[in-house]
Amino acid sequence: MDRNQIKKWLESPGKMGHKYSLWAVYFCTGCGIIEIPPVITSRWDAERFGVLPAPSPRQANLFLITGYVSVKTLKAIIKTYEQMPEPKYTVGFGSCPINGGMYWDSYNTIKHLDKYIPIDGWIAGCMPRPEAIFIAVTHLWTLIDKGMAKGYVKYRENYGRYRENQEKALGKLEWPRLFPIKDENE
Amino acid sequence: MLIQSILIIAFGGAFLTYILGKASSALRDFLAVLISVSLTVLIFLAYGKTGEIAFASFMNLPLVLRINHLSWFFAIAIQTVTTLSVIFSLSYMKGKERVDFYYLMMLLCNSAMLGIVLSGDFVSFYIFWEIMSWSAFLLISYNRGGALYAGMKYIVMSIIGSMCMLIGIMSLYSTYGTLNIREIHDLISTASGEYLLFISILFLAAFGVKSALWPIHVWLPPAHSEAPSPFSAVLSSILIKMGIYGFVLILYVISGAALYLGLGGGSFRYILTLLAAITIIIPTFNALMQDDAKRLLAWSSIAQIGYIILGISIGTSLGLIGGLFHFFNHVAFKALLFLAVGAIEYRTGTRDLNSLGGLIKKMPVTFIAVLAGTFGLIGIPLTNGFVSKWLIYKTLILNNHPFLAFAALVGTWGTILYSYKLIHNIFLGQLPENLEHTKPAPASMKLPFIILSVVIVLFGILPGIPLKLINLITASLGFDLLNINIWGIASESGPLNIINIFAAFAVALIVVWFFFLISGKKVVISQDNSYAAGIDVPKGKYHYTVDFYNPMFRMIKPYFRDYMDEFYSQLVKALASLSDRVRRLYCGDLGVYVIYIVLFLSILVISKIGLNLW
Amino acid sequence: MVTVMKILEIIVSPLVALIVGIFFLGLFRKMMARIQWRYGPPLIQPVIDLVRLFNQRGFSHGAVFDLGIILSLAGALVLVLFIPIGGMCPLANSGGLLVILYVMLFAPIGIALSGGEGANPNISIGISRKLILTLSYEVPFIFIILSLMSYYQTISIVEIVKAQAHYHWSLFSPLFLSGVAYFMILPAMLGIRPFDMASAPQEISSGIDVEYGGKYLAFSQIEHALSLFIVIALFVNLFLGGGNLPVFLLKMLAVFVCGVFIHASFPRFRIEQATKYLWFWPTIISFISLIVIQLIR
Amino acid sequence: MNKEFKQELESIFRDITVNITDDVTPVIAAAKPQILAILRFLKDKGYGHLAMISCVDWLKEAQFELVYLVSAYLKGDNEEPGQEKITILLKTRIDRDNAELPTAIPVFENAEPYEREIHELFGIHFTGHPRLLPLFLEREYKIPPFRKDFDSREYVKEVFDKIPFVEDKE
Repeated sequence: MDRNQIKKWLESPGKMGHKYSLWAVYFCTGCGIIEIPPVITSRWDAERFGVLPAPSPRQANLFLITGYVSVKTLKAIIKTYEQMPEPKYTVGFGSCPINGGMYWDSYNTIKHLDKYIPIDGWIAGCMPRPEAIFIAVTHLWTLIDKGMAKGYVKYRENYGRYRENQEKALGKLEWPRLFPIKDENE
Repeated sequence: MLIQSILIIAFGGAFLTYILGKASSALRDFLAVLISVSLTVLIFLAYGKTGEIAFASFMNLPLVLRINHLSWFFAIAIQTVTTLSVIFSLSYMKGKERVDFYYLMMLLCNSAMLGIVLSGDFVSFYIFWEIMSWSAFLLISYNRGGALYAGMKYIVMSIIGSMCMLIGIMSLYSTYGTLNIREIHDLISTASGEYLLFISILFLAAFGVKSALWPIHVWLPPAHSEAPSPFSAVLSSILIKMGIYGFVLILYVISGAALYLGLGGGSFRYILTLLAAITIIIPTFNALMQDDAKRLLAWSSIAQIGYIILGISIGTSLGLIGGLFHFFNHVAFKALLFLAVGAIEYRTGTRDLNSLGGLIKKMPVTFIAVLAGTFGLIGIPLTNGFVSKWLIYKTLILNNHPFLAFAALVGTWGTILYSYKLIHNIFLGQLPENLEHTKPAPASMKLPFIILSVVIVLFGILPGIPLKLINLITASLGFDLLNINIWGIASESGPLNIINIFAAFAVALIVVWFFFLISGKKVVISQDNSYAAGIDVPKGKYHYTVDFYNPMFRMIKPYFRDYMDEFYSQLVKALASLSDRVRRLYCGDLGVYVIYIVLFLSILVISKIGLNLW
Repeated sequence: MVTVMKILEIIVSPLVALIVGIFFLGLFRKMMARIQWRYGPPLIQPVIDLVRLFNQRGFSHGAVFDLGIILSLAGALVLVLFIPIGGMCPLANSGGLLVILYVMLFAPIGIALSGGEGANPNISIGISRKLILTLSYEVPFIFIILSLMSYYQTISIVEIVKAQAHYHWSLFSPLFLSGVAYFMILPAMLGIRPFDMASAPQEISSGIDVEYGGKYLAFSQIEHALSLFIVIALFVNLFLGGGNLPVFLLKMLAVFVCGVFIHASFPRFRIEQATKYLWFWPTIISFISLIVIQLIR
Repeated sequence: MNKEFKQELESIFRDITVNITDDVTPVIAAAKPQILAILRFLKDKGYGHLAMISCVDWLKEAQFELVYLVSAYLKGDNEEPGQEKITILLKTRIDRDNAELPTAIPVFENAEPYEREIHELFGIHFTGHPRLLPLFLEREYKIPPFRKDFDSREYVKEVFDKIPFVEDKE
């Protein structure tokens, strides 16, 4: 905890708090979840970085989308993302959420996930190894530091368009809009 | 002169409302409320008066009316509860049939209770006691169907009780020639220990049945859940307290503190406190297992009666004050809880704890009422329940009764569990679809809620007000005065000082609330935005209340089944089969009867001549 | 002068409780990590978590949802004032152990009320387990408190601590059995592993904390830290004769470390097994000790 | 065992061809009307377990081929020798456009999800099936996706690629 760390803490405690205490939603969206257990257990301890699996999205501020996203899982991902409290970050694992990966032509998988929910960080690799995950976490730190990890603000401002895309892919959604219409245009 | 006017108005008013009811229901409702309110005012005026008037004579026995602090204390409690439940039943009884009969019985029962408390001799006491029992019976079986069985059970047990009392009264009359309570009090000191024990057991049997002491409590749960809600509020908060009045009457007014302690060589007191301790434990665990709100409250009434009797039968001044104060508190929060459950039943049509939920959004005032009631029931600091329970615990511990103190403390935690079950299953959690459009409780129901909640909190923070009066009562019963300040009792070993607790808690609450407000914004969301593992909240299936403490049930079910109930039903079956056999003797044809006569005569002859027995 | 000291104490003791409680949470996670061969988070990780949680906008389900959590934290703070912490005990003379037993009700009821409003079956299951667990460990706990009261013939906790200073710790006095029973129910009161079924992250996604978001979760963590501190402080005061502040904190640390080892080495009980256990062994031991005390008196 | 079993089958049912591949699993090819009768016969013979129904899309011959896998479920090895545990393949061909087939539920109740799946993915209508609802897919498809003439790339272009990216306002 050298001097500029303390200076940073005093200047922007919120940012530093988010950096060193990333609680990830414990939701296995795709095949990548098999990489998470070694990350959080004794071989590659993620708790050193303050990363913990959070039992419910209400307590989390990091959402790891691990692996391909099928149409059915997208509905659950959107619901979970909307249930997380406001400053929240999402990280996409592997190539499938980026552009569909090897399921690029499949009728049943979502190709570009960031059409439906904002993604702050990507990790390449068809299931990245734990070291890659930690590099991603450190990158997320720099993003947060520079204030570029603004996925949730983008979601709030363009919620109408996101909602449209979601309903194009999934048909009518049962739950009401997260942000009422008036937030949209002002 | 005041006492006679009170009773005349009460009885006259009851019959007047019945007659006027034939004319127009609005007039009847207005009259019922007018009478109750005027009686409350009259009794209020009678504060501090003591006196005795012989108002009539029955077979050259003077019927005497008597008022002192003790009877005033009980009278004001009776009258306030009846007034509030009459106001409550204005809207509750709107659509139902036979409402005139209901009001008649309600006011009759109220006036009978006033009569009991104001009576100065045992004959009038017994007359009013019978009127009360019968009017309560007619009201319990008001809803026909299951209520008849409950009423039958109630009336059979209370008849047995009043028979014992009658024997007691007759033996008193035969030994002392008078039935005036004051005269008996002077003469009783000369009585032998065994006679006093015999009289006490007889009277306490009657009062035990009425106040649902543990072995003779079986009539209470069905009676309370079958009676119409306004009356079950009166029944459970006041009617069973007549037994408590009886206890105090016999143990302290008649025999006096010294005699009571020496009764049966001190063993009588020990047995009574043990019974009271059992009355706390077993009904509390039974209340945990109930799924019907009113049955749960009925079982909790029995448990709280255990506390009161424990306080009274300990025999110390602090215990008596604690017992009487707990009686007053229990009247407040039990009436509140039963009226609130009545309001919920009135609005949602059901009181089954497994199918209600989420009503806090629809009936907020009722929620606040139930919250205040349960906080008082549990005895959370800053409610009146805390002060009275604290007094009872203090005497138990200082007089070295650790096992009774254990029963009382475990009872408190049991109370927490079943009262939280009441709050959670009715008000918290998901609002089921069929309750989507329940309207809040009507205004005439909200008035009793507010009054009783204020009473609970006010006497919790300033316990000095009622304690001063109770102090006078215990002084009149032969105990020494305790110095009571407005905030609590400043007795020597470890004073109870509400002001410290109140101030500490208020400051902590303000600090935490301020810290809560400044620490960031919050987003208010509705109930169907709850976390359901990624899917939308499944409507109607997402509310967990069905047998709320299931793991606990499986553990304690075999031990806390109501053995006494089973024992009594076996007893009744045995009696029925016995009487059935006796019935077969009369088989109807003449020849058999002739044989009986001849047989009997021959036995007579043989015993006279052969064995010359007499 | 005395009142100034008292006001000072009223301010200082909750702060001490907060700091020590949160330090214990950090130590808890660090020790658990080291037991599992992990490096583990820095000791001040709970503080970082709290700062982050306060920065997040939590979701609220209504007025009772907020009031419940405030009530439970206020209850925990008030309770700290009644417990002597190394020589300073601001509200010692108003009610003693009885009031402590009663003010202990606030935290569970506050949490239960606020959780109930959260309208989530996980919460309801968590609350019903927590209340059943509390009822099951209250039975032996009350026996222990009664045996203490009747042994020292007082209901004030300060006198019990003074009495222990003269003779010896009540753990080695005839109250030994009560001390053993108290240590057996300590995991249940702390809510650690063998008895943490009320907030089990895997089964009921952390039970009561499911709907707690930003500042609500922060308040719940603070309340958890405070109750951790209170339970251990009560044990140290009643059985290890809590001396002045440093000695008192050292004793608390020792008890806490034993608690962490129990947490690390036990699987989680089901709620019926917990009740069966708590109503059998600890209750019998504390009952015997109560009888022994009665015979002595 | 398979030889007598084969003669017995051929004797009862007309124009079915039974050949035993790798001299263990008999493969019965039958016409659409005989399917239920054969299934009932096999069930009575002790082959009470319908393991799977699968479908093959022969685009060129414009036919669907349905394969029923039936096996003896509870046959321990101490049963009489003729009945040891073998699976039987029952194949049938139906034409492709507005394909429909009587449901096998009267004989095997557990055929219900298999038929729902085939209905959803191949578009074969099973007459008499109580609940032909969608089973897996979230969205509606004009051409059922497992058919050979369903062009997945086309579908992706037409559905997913048309959804625009969400750029920030500035």
